[in-house]
Amino acid sequence: MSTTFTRRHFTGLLAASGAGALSLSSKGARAQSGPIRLGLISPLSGSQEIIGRYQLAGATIAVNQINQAGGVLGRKLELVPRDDKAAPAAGVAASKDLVGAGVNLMFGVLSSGVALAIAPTLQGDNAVLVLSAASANELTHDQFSPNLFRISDQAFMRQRALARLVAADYPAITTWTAINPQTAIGTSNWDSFVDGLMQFYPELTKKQVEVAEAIWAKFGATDYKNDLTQLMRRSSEGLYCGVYGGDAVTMFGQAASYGLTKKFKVIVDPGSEFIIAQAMGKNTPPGLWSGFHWYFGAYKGRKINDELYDAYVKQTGDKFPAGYVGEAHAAVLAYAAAIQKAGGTETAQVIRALEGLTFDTCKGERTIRKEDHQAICDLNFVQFGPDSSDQGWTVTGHKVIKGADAIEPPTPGQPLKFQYNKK
Amino acid sequence: MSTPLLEATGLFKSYPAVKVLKNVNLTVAGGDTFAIIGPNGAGKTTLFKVLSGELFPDSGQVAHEGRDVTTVPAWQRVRLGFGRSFQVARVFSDLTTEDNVVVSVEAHRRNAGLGQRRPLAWAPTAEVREGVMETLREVGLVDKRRVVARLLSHGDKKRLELAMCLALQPKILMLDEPTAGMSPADRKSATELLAMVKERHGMTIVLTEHDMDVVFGLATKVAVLHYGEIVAQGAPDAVRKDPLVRDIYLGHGGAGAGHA
Amino acid sequence: MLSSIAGPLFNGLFAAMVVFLFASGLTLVFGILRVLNFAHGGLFMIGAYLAFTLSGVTGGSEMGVLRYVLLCALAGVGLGILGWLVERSIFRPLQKVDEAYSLIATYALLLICEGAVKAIWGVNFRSVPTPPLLADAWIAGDVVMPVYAVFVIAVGVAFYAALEWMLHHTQTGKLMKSVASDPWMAGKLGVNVPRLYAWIVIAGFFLAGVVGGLLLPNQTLSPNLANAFVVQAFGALIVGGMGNVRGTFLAAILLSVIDSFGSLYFPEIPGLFFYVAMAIMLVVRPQGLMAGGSL
Amino acid sequence: MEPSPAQASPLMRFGLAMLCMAAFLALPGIADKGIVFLAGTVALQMVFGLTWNLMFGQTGLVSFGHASFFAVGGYAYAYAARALPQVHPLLTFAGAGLLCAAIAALVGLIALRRSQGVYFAILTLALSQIVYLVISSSAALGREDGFTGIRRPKLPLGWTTIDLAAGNAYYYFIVVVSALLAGIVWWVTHSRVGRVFRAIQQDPERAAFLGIPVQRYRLMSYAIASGVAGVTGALFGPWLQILTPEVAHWTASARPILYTLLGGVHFFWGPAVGALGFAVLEYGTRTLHGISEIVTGAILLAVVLAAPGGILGAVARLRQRITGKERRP
Repeated sequence: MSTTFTRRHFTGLLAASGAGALSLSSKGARAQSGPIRLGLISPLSGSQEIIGRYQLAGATIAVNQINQAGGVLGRKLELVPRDDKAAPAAGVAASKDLVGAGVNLMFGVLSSGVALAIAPTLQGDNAVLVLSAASANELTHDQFSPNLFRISDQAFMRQRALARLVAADYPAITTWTAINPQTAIGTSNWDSFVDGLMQFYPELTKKQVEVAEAIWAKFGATDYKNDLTQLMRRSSEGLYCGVYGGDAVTMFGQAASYGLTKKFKVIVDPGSEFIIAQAMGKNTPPGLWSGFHWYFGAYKGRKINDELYDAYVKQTGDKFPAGYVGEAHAAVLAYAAAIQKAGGTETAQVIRALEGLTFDTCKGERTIRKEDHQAICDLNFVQFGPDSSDQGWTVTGHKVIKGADAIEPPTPGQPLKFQYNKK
Repeated sequence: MSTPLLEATGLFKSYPAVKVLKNVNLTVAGGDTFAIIGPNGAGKTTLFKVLSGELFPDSGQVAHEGRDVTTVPAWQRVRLGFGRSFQVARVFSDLTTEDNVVVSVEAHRRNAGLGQRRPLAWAPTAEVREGVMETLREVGLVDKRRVVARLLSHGDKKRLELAMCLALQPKILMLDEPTAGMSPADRKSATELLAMVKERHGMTIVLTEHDMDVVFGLATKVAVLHYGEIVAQGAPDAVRKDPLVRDIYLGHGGAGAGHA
Repeated sequence: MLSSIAGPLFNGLFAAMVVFLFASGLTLVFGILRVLNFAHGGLFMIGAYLAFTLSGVTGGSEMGVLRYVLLCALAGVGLGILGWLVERSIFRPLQKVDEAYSLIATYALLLICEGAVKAIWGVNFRSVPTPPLLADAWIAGDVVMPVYAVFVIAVGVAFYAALEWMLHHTQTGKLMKSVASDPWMAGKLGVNVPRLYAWIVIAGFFLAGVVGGLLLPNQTLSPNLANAFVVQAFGALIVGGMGNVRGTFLAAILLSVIDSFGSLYFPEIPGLFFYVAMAIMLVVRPQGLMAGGSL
Repeated sequence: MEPSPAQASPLMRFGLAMLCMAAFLALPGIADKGIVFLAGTVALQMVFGLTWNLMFGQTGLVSFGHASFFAVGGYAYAYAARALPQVHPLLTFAGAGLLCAAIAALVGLIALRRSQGVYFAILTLALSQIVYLVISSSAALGREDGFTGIRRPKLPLGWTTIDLAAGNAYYYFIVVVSALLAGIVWWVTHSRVGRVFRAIQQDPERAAFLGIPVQRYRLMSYAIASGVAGVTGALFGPWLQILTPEVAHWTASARPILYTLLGGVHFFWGPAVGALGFAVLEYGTRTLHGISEIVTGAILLAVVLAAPGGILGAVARLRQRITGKERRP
């Protein structure tokens, strides 16, 4: 079990970032001369702690790399991590805590609920938040805030890119259904995916696609037998598994005896990354496509990618960094580039610099759109399968889709409109 | 002949293994001090509970002023004018003596439909306080009115409970062994207190009691319960002279436990 | 037509046995000590993790049924030892004070369980495959019956039968019942009440551990597992009637089967019917299914 | 009248309460935004805890689903404020509370007659799970992802209008209204009704024998507690500017119970002190990433084992040891 991310590694990370945690007493005093302090808001405890550890690792590596290269504007970077427990109240408390300690530049945030809670407070607190994971479309649409940026992909472009992938690679599979969690993000993911199916199948294969009604499962359910029974009655060939993370592991575990993975010819999942394969090992559903924030294997040979990967393995002993590592790393790079360009760390300066910024990251160059503050970035997908190795699974393929092919036109302040999925 | 205040006819009550009450009939007239006596296990407490409404009989009827109240639960009988004390005094142990009585007076005023101005007022109104002081004076607890009830002596708790009952201005006062567990001296003063209260308010009292001094010192009417049956009922003297009673109850052991 | 009844019924029964197995240890402790153990989910989780580790230690992931059952028993023993420690250090000192405080203590224990799992096993999701012998499914018409589910149902019924037998036909059971109904009196009659309490806690923890192991193939291991069944188990416990084993068993079946059908015909809010049925039961039969004597 | 501790100490406690409120009001001047935000949340949680103990400490009613009223109040306010923006915000806040009180009255009317003790507790748990599931699957309320964009309203007061969105205005609003709500709970507790509540809590049967309609009073305490809890929920929405179903989760219902036990069941201010203690504990462990659960759990356990009776119970015992006086609960 060498892939395990244990306490020892975690404590090591904390020691690396410990200076930040301890320095809150000297609030704002060194605003101009001392280190530039970046606040990381991330679930460092509670049900999503696993993601928080990845974000902390990526951010720590970025800060160390930049500092070793001499810092930004001659000043060192300093990481100040705060726990949001993936809960809105704790998230706002964390952001206020950072602002109170004089940290105006923040990044991270996994849960869209937390992001949506912090977003409206940013202007009043004169702070900037760069999202590196939260994927709800509203954040760059209806709930747009001038102080909020997103350097990672969002639900709409990710799901549409996934639809493009299946239309291109599996032109014969024209009947689709889904098992989704009963959440807003579950609904919007599925709607976006269907939107993509409706566009790309006719465009790429000249065929119409047939979408059967989705099965809606309880979020965090412990038993999927009734849902599986229903799913087995569907005649579709492609399965979109909107249930993700630990829920997906439970679902696939229980699905084994139903023969689910034999019934469906293609199974795709919006973003469980390594979770399903790592938990299920030899029982990983063969051929499962999973969405990634960043897949290191797709960028081998790129300097930033390889250095990040090596540093991560060295620091944690884990050979499979989740995409959150890369995105948190990229968020720090975004700040470094923006501060360099702006020549300072004032909120207004940094916002101006971030708008339209193009910067290099582990998964290639990204550009933050000036209008809605959404980055145009690559979309990564990985295909898994079981094998006879010790870990029991392997990556059987991967695919990169350009962000420009999947993203919608910017409409800050307005709800996202579907072009093809008229429902 | 006027309707009796409380009348029981043909009461039966059984527990799984034993028949506790067997065809009990009794009549309590207004103004009586009615004592239920009998040896241990005779069914006194059960009869008392049936009369007060804590238990319902298997068959038979309890009537109050001619009205059937057999299945009226105890707390509703309070509205009809029942006041009830417990064998082991039950008071609100974390309230002060005074507040215990305040709660009772206020409950009574609410039930009697007496106007309660300022419903959210913190302190009790002057009228309430007056009633409370009067009641406390009557039972002799004025000095201890600020003491938290749980710190009172056993006898004082009994007094306090009596005060709480009196505050309800009951027509029938039901006392379950009012002197249980008291020292002889306390018993004497408790008996005197009850006699005084009775004289003052003229209410009807129904009580069970072990102590014959208390019974014959207070009762105007006595019913003797033996194995769930009333074997004698009437004026104390008549009951005392009843040969059957002497035989089965007072008689055993010669001089009798509490021969007056 | 048959499948539309048999399918949900089977799935409901499976869910019921999961709830019952989870609640069995909870029922013992509540029935006798009157302690509503918030930490039970945490113990269940530790049991599952223990079984997971043992399965790794004892060899590859291909597991025979016998080895699997043995693992569960070992996990139970581990938890039993923990139970002894907890009884000594927490429950016994709290016996003297207001019982409400044991509630806060069990909540604290739950937090510690979660923290301990993170510290020992990390936060990654884990999963253990069903032993091959149990991995197949029986198919009757449209109804898929995974062998593992049949196994869990059988184990649930067996646990129930064993508990019933122990309570009603053994000396220990009689002792337990007497202590449950009146600990003071039982003490007067020469029962060593504190020692019996200790054994009950150990038994409750043991059951949590065993069940954690048994349900391991059905669940994803993560530090969030602690909260998975606890509310349903509380429901079954109380609807059944104050820690009455038979009541808990019947209530778990009733509520889970209703929920299984409800979720099928009203899929908008999955899981709702368990609680609707629970609320209705508590209003209609406020004393629980099996009122009267405890256990 | 002879001066007695029972008379002197309410005044002193009133003074302490005022001092506490003054500290809350002074906070924005001396502490950073993180602490101010926390303080606003804590103020609401303190009142929320008080309302739970209005049921438990006063009439012996245990609810495992108190958070559902916090949630219903919060969501009701958020929804109404969006749907009916022309209504005076104070009316909307009050309306949310009244809605909760009405729901509680309705539920209590059926539930309290039928079930008591732990049965009532589990019944409230079931109902709160239903509320949780309905909120988290209702599209109109934002499902799992939450009801977003709850604004801090403008408060027209006749002669002037206060914009609660500006600066720390909403914080002060929360503190003042919380104090008012705590005052209401205090008043109910100490009024004639409160005396009856306490009598019921100590011996419901005895109270019944004084002709007190026990169920009606329990219903009253349930409705008042739920109504005030609803207002705290309503106030919380604009404070966080988003509401997620987690506010209705059963673990949120466990909070007021823990506050009360930690602070001291037998003291009016116990839950408030407990809420404060919890906040301090969580704030103190917030940078101990990864071990916060163990530390929080261990401290809770230590408090319970060392001071069963809560923080105020320990303080009272200490005082008693020093002054040798019996303190009135």
